[in-house]
Amino acid sequence: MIKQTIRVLGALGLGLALVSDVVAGGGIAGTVTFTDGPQKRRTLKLAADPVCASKHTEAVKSEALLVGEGNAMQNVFVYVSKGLEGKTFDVPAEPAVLDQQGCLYAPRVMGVMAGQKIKILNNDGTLHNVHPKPKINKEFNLAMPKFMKVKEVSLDKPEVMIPVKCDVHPWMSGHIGVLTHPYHSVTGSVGTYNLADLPAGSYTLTAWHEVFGSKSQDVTVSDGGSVTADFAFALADLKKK
Amino acid sequence: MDEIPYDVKPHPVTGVYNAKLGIWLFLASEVMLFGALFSSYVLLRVGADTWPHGYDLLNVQLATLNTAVLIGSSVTVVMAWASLKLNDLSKAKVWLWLTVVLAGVFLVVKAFEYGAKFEHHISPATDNFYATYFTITGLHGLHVIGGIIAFLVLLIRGDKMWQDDSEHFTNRVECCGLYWHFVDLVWIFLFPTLYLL
Amino acid sequence: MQQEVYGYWLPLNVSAHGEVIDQLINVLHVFMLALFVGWGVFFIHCLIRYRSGANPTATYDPIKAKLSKYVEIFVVVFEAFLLVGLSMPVWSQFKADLPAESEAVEIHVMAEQFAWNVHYPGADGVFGRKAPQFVTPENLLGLDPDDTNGKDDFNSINNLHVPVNRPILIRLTSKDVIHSFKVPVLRLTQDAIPGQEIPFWFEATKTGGFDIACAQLCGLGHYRMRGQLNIQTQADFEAWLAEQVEEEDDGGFAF
Amino acid sequence: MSAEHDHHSEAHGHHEQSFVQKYVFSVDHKVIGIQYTISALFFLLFGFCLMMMMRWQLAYPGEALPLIGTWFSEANMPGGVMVPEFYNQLGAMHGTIMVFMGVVPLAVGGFGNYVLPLQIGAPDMAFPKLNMASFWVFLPGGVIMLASFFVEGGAAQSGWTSYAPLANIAPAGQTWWLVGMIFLITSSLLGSINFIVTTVQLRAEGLSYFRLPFFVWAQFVTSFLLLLAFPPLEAAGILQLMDRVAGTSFFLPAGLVITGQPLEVAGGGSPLLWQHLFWFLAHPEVYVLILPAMGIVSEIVANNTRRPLWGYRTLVYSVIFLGFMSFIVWAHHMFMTGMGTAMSTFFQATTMIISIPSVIILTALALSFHGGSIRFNTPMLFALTFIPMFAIGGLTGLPLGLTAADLHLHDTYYVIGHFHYVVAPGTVFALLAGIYYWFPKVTGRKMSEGLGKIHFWLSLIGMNVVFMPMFSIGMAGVSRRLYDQTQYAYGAQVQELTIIGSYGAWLLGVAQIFFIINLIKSIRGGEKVESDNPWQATTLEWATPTPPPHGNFTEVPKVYRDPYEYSVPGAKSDFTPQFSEEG
Repeated sequence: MIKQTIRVLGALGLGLALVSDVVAGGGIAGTVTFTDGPQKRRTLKLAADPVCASKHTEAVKSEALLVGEGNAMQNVFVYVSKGLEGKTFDVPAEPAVLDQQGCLYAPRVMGVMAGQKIKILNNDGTLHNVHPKPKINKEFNLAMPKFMKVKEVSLDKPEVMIPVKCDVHPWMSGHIGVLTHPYHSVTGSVGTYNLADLPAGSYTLTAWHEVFGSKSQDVTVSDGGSVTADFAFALADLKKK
Repeated sequence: MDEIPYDVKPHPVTGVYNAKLGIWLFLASEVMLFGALFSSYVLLRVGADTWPHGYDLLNVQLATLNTAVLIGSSVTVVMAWASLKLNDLSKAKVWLWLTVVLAGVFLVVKAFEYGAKFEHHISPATDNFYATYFTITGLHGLHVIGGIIAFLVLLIRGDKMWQDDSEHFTNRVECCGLYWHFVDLVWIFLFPTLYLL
Repeated sequence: MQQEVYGYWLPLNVSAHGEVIDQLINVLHVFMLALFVGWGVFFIHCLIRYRSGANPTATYDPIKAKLSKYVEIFVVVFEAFLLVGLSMPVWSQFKADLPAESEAVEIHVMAEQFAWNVHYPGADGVFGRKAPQFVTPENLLGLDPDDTNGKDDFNSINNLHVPVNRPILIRLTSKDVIHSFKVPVLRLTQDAIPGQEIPFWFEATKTGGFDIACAQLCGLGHYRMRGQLNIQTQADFEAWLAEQVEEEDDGGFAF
Repeated sequence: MSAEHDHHSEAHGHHEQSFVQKYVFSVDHKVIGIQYTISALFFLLFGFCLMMMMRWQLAYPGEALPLIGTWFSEANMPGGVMVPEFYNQLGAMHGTIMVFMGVVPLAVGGFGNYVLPLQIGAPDMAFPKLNMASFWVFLPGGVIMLASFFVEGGAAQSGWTSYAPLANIAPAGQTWWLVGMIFLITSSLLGSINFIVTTVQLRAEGLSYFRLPFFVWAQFVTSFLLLLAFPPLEAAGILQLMDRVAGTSFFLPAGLVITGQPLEVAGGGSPLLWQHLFWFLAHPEVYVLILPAMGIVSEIVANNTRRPLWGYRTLVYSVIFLGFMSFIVWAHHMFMTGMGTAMSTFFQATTMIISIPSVIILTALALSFHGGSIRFNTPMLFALTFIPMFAIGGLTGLPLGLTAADLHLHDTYYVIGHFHYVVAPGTVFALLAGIYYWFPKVTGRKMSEGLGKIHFWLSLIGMNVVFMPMFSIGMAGVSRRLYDQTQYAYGAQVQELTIIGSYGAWLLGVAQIFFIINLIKSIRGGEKVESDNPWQATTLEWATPTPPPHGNFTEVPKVYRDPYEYSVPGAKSDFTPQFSEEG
């Protein structure tokens, strides 16, 4: 009886400790740049499916490497790769959304928590099939004929990154990072990311890009503090990868 | 009309009892089974850019030993049948036990061969040479196990079967013997194909 | 327009070798129909004439059936004629007499689940080396980046452009499973087998746009593995090539 | 316990057999035959239901299946609309079920088991226990197949032909398919050994080979086909199982890229190896489907034309020749795989040659009607319809057997029309005829003629409405196995025909309700037969009591004459049975 009580109290204490950790934490933010500036992009062969072509008014270029103003690098997945072991976090009730728009994935790169619902949309009016090729998670191959506008799936084990393809439209390429924690972000058109409310501690932060691979740096977050960690990729990284 | 004719006695026209014809037919289908596997082997080998020589990768000595063991067991099973024909059950049982032991030796040697490969992380997935090697010898091994089971059944229930109907029992030994010769024969094809070529 | 191309029987033929095939198919069906109707008339006659009501006692002795013997012999001879006279010439022309590479337009087609990758050699007319390890979503053909022959190569997906009235030599491969390249208007089917490169050829005789289908079950998207065959005049084809080359070729690396 | 005691207790039934011994683990060929028949009919119905669902998707692609659409899981039919994966599962399983779990077990396991020992005057099959084993291997095989619908990723979905490499990389259901196939193949092998030994060893006195009823000949040749053609498929199954489970690459060449990811296997295999092994079985398999049907039809035609079959010996030689030739035509299924001229010429020639015995058989059957006194009862209606239906199926094989025409028709609906005419209104009609024909022997009651005729006419219309348009659809160029043919201009063009075909399929479904009602009603309430030989037939099965007891014959049968001695001039009646001493 007493033992049980102690256990319960202990659990409560731990829970409180965790909660307070989070509340009192700091953040990491930064910018990812591509030092060699914007590169030539291939034109995608959307004519392969007239439905896809009809969704766009001008030629669509590859989104594999998007470099914006000030060399801001888009679609880089930045996440805490070390330092959060053993901690558990609530899985968001909100599903992540992966849309298929004009035969392109939106977003092209996304992060979710293990077990989080992913809502896949198809408003293209053509057949897509969602075919992730995970190494750890279970592979599935889901046909979404034009009548099927929404489908929910989930990935249960942490894995960075899972390529996602549509076999009908071979240019369609996406990536999903699955983590056990919510501290991940994808850079937008200005190349910035922001990981807020991180518990104080030392972490390894990794930035991943589909063409140039990963780069990591160690950061220490203190309570209430905010750390800046920038990443830079260059053409030279291609050889290393 | 109750009894099935020619269950034990040979048919006057065909000259065989039912089970003997049955076992020959069964062996015909087995020939097609192994024939298909051998043909696949030939097709894969002909189509491959390079194909290793069995003697470079496999243990020829052990396989030679195994060949001898199997041929020996074919002899012992014939002896068992011959003893039964001479009405000597106890001698036949000795020969049958010997057959089982030899079959067991074959499997143990085979297990050592397999073990040596697995130790070096060689598996059927390594390449198509090993894929055919493991598949065909594995299937052959299953046939050996099947033979052992059949012989054990004959040994364990032998006394009673012999008492009930000695001719029927002799026939059973003959049929298992025919099967066993076939298993032997498959190995005699397997050995040069996989180990020596 | 559509109604003229496709219907309830053989669709429009736009290939040089298709005429003989159509002839074979039509002759064969007339033959089949004649045989079936002739046989059927006899059969129905028997059913009515020899129903038990009309013929209470059956005849034990078999009828002498000379005619049936002649019909059978005729069938044998006719089948031999079809085989030797009609089928084999087409097949050997299609299979054995591949046009010389110098006079044909050579195109590589690489099937995958669920699309047709079409590979053109670009301005130099030489195909770059392809290998599976180079395949990425941006390099669907798996062109070797170090092979200079491949620099000006370009690809299209599901769109096969060919000039009219010229022999087209296609080398067909597959990346993953077995597909089958089928163009009804060309009277053409050819399986794409992974690990093999299969050459075949045709010569289109009319311009226009037609469907390419996959004829071998290749997975859930099999039904949508649709390509477009664009048969163009030589001038249009060249203009299209130039357009593609321009877009593709500025010597630099692209993502 | 002495041997003698053993025999007595089994033979004379001094001890009452328990229910389980008598009806479940029975060694009596008749009970096993009935077990096969009932399970095969169930599987046939199941396979047919899969098809009726597919016909909805074909006719109205992307629309929710009415009434029952919502019964299925979200993964297979979200909102009642079929997804392509599920469509492919239905297609693959329809083929597998109909061929390996429906027609073969019914034709060989059912009719062969029940009728063959009776027709040769045997007390049972040569190996009763083996016979029981073969059924109890078959049933688990069937259950494994059906259960595979419930594994993750669903049942096999790479077509009934399971072509590698597609089948190699398919979800887990394919492994179940392979395991199920190994069970079904083993069952067929055991059965075929039993049939051959029985036919060779247990024929009644006086029953020489050329006095055998044609049905026995058909079963005999079929058994050889099963015996020799199935093992290569078993080998292929083992190899594919190894590929899937042990990571070998028998059917996988190096350098495969699946969905943009390289497949990590050793490579060096050949996708065409699977096709060779598969079709080496599967072409003889076509004759496994058709020969027993021809046998049944011949019995019924001879009986109901009241005259001997025309050219009995010719029929027998043709059947043997067919069986032999069926082993060397297999590659005509592979003309479009990049085959060279020499090989294709050989297989075209053998294919043309094999059509000749079929033509002879059809001619002989048709000539048998000439001079007959034809009774049009339900079994006869089904049996005689088999003949023109099989003729359509056979004739449409010709264009497919010629490579030049096959260039256009390969893998189109024309092929589907062709082989369905052979097996659906062909074989299945023959099997239905057989059920109507032998039902009185099995139960002592006749099936209702009225319901039987409704069943026949509706089935005949239904069958032709489904399959006849397929020739046109195929000619237009529509590939088979398309989830939605309207994606193609030429498919959309002939979509009306597909819709008509679907209504035909559903009509066929309605027709079978009459059959099921008839079957159930007649077992208890059918018109009782007065004699042991209600059709006034000549073959030995009608010499037994009705239904035949354990051991079949009350006295040892003896055969005095040819099998179809109907309307012999000068005889007392219009039939002189083989077992009758008279004359």
